[in-house]
Amino acid sequence: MSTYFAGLLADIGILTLGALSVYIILSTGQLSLGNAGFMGIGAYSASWLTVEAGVPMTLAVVIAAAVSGVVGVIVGFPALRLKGIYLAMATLGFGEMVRSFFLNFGPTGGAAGYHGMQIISVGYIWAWTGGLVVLVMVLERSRLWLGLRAVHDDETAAELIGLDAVALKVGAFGFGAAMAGISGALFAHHHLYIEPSNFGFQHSIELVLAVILGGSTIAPGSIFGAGLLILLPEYLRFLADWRLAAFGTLLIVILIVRRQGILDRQLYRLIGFGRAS
Amino acid sequence: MLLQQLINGLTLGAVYTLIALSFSLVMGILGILNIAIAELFMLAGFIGITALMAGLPFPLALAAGIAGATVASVVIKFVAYDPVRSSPVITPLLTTLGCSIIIQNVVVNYWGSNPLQLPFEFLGERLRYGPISIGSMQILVMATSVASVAVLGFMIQRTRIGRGLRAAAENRDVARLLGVSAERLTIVAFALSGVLAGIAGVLIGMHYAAITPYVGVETGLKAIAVMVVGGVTRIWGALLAGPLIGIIEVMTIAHGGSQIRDLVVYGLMILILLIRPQGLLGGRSSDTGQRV
Amino acid sequence: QDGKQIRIGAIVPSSGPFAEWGRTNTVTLKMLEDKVNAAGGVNGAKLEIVIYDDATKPAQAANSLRKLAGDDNVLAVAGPLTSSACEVTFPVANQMEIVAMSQASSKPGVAANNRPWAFRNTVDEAILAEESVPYLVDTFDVKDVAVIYDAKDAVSTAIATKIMPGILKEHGVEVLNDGDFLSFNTGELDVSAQVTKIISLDPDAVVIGADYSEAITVIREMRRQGFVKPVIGGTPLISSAILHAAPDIPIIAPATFYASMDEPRAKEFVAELQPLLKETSGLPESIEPSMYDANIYENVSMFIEAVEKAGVTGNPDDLAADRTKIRDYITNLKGFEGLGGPISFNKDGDAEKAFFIVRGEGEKWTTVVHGCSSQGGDC
Amino acid sequence: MTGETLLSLDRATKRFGGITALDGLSFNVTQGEIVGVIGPNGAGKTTLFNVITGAYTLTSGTISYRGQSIGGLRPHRIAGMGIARTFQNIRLFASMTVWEHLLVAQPRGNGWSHLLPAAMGDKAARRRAEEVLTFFGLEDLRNRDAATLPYGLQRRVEMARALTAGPRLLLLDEPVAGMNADEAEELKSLLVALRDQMGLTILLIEHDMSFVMTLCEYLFVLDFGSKIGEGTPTVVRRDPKVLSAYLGDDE
Amino acid sequence: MILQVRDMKVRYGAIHALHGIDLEIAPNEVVALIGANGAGKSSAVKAIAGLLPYSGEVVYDGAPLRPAGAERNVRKGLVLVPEGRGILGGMSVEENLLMGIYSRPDQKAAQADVEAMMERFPILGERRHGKASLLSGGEQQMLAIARALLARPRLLLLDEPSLGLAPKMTSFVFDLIGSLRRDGLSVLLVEQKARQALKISDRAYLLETGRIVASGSAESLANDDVVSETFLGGRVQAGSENTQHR
Ligand SMILES: Nc1ncnc2c1ncn2[C@@H]1O[C@H](COP(=O)(O)OP(=O)(O)OP(=O)(O)O)[C@@H](O)[C@H]1O
Ligand SMILES: Nc1ncnc2c1ncn2[C@@H]1O[C@H](COP(=O)(O)OP(=O)(O)OP(=O)(O)O)[C@@H](O)[C@H]1O
Ligand SMILES: [Mg+2]
Ligand SMILES: [Mg+2]
Repeated sequence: MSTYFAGLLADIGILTLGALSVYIILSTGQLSLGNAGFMGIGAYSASWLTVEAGVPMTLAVVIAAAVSGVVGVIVGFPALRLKGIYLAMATLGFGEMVRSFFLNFGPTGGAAGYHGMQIISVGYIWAWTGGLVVLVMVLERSRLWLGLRAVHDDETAAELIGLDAVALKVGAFGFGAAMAGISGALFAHHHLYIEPSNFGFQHSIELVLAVILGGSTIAPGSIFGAGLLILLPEYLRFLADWRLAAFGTLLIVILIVRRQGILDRQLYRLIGFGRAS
Repeated sequence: MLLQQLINGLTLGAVYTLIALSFSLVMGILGILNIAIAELFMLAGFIGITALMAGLPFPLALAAGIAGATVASVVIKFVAYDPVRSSPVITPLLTTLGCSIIIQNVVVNYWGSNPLQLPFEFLGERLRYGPISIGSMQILVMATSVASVAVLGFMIQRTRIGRGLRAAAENRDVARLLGVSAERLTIVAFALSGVLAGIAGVLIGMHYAAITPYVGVETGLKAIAVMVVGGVTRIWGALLAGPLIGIIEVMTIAHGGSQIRDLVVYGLMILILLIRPQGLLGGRSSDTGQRV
Repeated sequence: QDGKQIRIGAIVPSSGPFAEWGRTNTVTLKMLEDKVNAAGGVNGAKLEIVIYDDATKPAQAANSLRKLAGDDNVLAVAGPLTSSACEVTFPVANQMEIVAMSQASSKPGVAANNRPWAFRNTVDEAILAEESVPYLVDTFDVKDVAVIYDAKDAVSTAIATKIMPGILKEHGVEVLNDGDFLSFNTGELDVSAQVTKIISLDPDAVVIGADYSEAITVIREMRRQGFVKPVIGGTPLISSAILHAAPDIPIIAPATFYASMDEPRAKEFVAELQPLLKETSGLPESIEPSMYDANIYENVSMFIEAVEKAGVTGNPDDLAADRTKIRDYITNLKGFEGLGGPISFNKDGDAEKAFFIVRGEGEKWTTVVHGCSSQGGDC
Repeated sequence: MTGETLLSLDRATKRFGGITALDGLSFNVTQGEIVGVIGPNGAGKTTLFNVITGAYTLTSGTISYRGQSIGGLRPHRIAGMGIARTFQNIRLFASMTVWEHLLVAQPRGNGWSHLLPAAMGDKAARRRAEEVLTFFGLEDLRNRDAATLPYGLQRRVEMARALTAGPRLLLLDEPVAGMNADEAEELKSLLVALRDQMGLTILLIEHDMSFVMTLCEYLFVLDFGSKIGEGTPTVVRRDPKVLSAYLGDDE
Repeated sequence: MILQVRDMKVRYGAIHALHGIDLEIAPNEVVALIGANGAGKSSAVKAIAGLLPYSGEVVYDGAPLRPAGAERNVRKGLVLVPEGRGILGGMSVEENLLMGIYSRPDQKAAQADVEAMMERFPILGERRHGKASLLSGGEQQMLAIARALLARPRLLLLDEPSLGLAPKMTSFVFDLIGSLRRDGLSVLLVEQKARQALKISDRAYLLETGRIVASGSAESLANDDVVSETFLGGRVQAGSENTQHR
């Protein structure tokens, strides 16, 4: 495997986790446009832990996940009041606030960024990505996850048939944020340099894009979406100045041709996985 | 200085309001967040400035900008909205994101990524009243945004077309069963939204006398915030929220918080949304708002 | 030529906010490639410059370097352009043991953190400011200044909030909004509030930390509000576009090159490149060679000289050794003939070269101070 | 067990702005009975279900279930105590198959089994879903997306979903709306079986008089949010107040 | 004939909902369409109204209709009250009624009709400024019927209009249909309350899994054993020669 391909693979793994974080929250019908903010929290806390406090990498990732997760739960409660575009906009605002916070926060370098991290291998990144994708895939087939989907489809009805929508929604926020935190921690230790603008809303949108492109009804979709987002620009290089326009066009075409994303439940069933019941 | 800052805030607010209107026409009515509006307004700015530099009079430049944005908006309807109409809101949001990437790339390839600047003479004269000064463009921007809100507000809430639009947005099939040409009205909504983005783009381009292909994002984002704070389905909300956000932004800067401005503006936006989850003018959602 | 090739890589931002720079960089490199090959190549081998667009995204820049070094087997890499991209790419260069030399990054310490393989053919902004500030202070009799900067951009932030205020204070100038610097965001249209605030402070000059396209917004707004005072900034200000923002507002900035400069080699370079730039579709009519075109031209020229003089074989088997030879050659390079004067590199990997403090006014740049970034000051 | 009061409302009032949907309503439901609620359109029947299940909170008055006040509890707590319902406007989950509807509402149970893939760990849940599926005769439709079924079948899926929650009290809002006479007859025997075999108490709203009169043992009649009559079907159908407000001259 | 449907086929992907049905309605006629759940009744009326694509031909008022042209059909007087009522919940009750007159050319006169309709259904008048989604189920059904009537239909397609209506209200609506028919209205009535529906109908069709299996005068169908056994709660009576079984 060439170093180049390994680099791309690492980016795909990191983006997959970011996408998964959006996916989990989206499973309850909440669109978060602020997940890059959670990523930033994970990235900065993990980096600080390994660089400043000498914490071993894996432990730092776990702590970063916990920190992001807690922030996610804290954000999840007020988020309950908001729906649709209002929620999307509020989470976007949250993400921008996190970015702005790190921009003004001296101990992690502010606008000048932060470095000093030790590099991690692609294998290490994919150990996390693989493990977490499998975890989500297992959870996805559980009755707990059916509860999330019920809340997604009709929150009021879900409550009235006995599902605790508050716990499910806030829990999803926390879980999703933790996932984003892990993605951020890996991001920081792959790129060895982070700055606040890495975690702006454009990145949040990219995470959402990966989910929707890949398939928003099923976890492994995130891998496809992330792969597409990383590889497409690379393979469109021959178009030179029109690379971005071509990327935009392909984006639209894919979204139109596969409205449920590249991978959806039907296709998944067709391939022979996830046979119902 | 306070007064001058207030004027700065109001102008900025008017800019946000104008673009927010364009967003809210398609969002409030058709329920799609057409991200590409941010780029439509940028495109209109480029067209308008180019026309002015080519020596065209202002009304013609305005018309050219509006025409460009409107055509692009209608194309977006066919390319990015129609095929994904029945999917959840995120999908059209992302197809329009695709459109905005394309528009931006086209503009960069055609005009370059350097700022396009109007010649110096276009900076316009300023009227001075004691300590404050105001440009004629500034007045025009403010007047236009108030007028646009009034016209659109009336159209959507009180006229037959407006009702038809809202019906089509809520339930396309039912609207069609009542005789609404959903297809035609959708085109109208997109076209109107393009017209508004066009007006905004040319006026704003002229006001600042310079434009880059990357202005869409920052301004578009604030405009969406304005729309949301005002209440997505309430046209009049934008008139309230635009100046509110504009003034908050300006005052934060004026009082020594330019670095934490984003923190303050977005924090406030979130606060407002938590207090009024449907925006300032949107209805409340206690149990009188929905039924089981 | 015997079919042998000498491959050099380049990473430029041909899409994204700095598309224009990346695109003129590309034209420059093509020109150089053609010129070298027309003159018989490098040691008889054909020169091939492999150019990748990083879309101004750090991750794409890093992956481009991986591809250049790992798949394309280039001998050395020119680029990437932005400091953010360098921060992420230089560590990869170090890891893969290949020279990477930025044509634009001027954020302090970026190469120094990634020795020995990282280089920058630019001068640290702090050194430049040491010369530009005294000129401003003396010429315009500046007693106090106000600072405004683009908060989303790391270089701009460093220039405006760290470098400039320190040097200004050394020269007895008061920074009126010290600790409360005014900021805005990349891509923002409206900076009227910031400018009104500046006016209320009534400074003798304004420090702008921003690249030229953002600075244009600020200067236009100053002009609109009728505030005509000199402006000072770092290298990111240099561009012909900024000259049209407000011709009556003097702009003081440092440069190692600008299109209208009065240096024979530079003139030759401009005369050669300018027509090619105009021919290239997709670039606006008014385009001129930028400082970064000159820099990347020098970067690759230095690589070529290294190949020729350090005994680089260009054989695939010798790749690692060749790369080391290039690194050592560049590290010890003395007095390379750059477009603006001799170039060498200090221990931080940054260039020691001639620079100019230029003043923009009435739609043109004029050199007002000649400087040199080397320790002894002899460029 | 029969004979005990399962559910009781005391002077329950619910106002929406100027509209009084429930107006000081009091009544008791006895364990093991099939009780009907009838009344003109807009009388407050659905609102009654909504306040019992916690969708709305009462403006004043109290509701108690098995002697415990449930006013102000969140809906899922109330459901967890054994009250399940269906909706007048069908509310199935758009993304789910029939089979998934039968798993989603089941109580979580002890341990971690609900976190495991349903096909592996959740034996008890699957067994229960299977039972209900057979009971409602939906076996052939298990993998259909419930939302694409015809109206009448959707109603069945709703009832099946409610049943999997393991309720003691089942609230049905117009269960035979959209079913023909035959299907209604079939459902009637299913409901009787539920009561007889599982001891369920059933409270139902229905406008289909032949269904109500032959199934229910006791009826409450609402109009303008208060009770205008009650008693056995034979008593109620002869009540002049009920005739004029609800049945009209026809029936 | 105001409506002639010939060999209409409707499918949802792989699911065939209608396998080619033929159906006719004469002016001034009330025709009932009955059948079990999933028989395809709703699909049939939706296709006729122009909401679903179909194959086959629909001739309305002498001219063939273009498939999927719902909004045009309304202007010609072909109006459907859809299954599930189709209330525009975000709008007020009054605005819903105003949507009823959307396609009428005589807007001024139509406004007066809106007022009159609110008197005919007093509850709608009381709630005119309230949100339509807050009405009770039956009130919404009234609103849907009232709104459709405001469109001045010549052929009204009603998909289970009695759904959720109290007995007294059902009689009221059926009486209303009867009286409108005297003014020249034709009606295609889809109903589960078949007995009541047949009472006010002239003719009826019986639909089973996408095929018409019986048709004839309402009376004969009501008295037919096969039909009544399966659909009307099994009233056994002598068969009638007017019913055609297929
Ligand atoms: N959330 C609400 N906001 C405002 N009014 C409401 C709300 N819910 C119910 N109502 C009103 O309260 C009254 C009772 O409504 P409810 O739905 O309980 O009637 P119902 O007896 O179920 O009638 P139907 O038989 O037509 O379904 C109606 O007039 C209705 O419009
Ligand atoms: N959107 C859809 N997707 C797939 N199948 C559908 C869809 N809508 C209806 N069907 C199928 O088409 C057939 C006919 O349905 P239709 O709704 O027309 O029946 P119906 O006679 O109106 O039944 P009901 O009395 O329950 O309303 C059924 O088998 C149904 O499952
Ligand atoms: Mg009801
Ligand atoms: Mg039907």
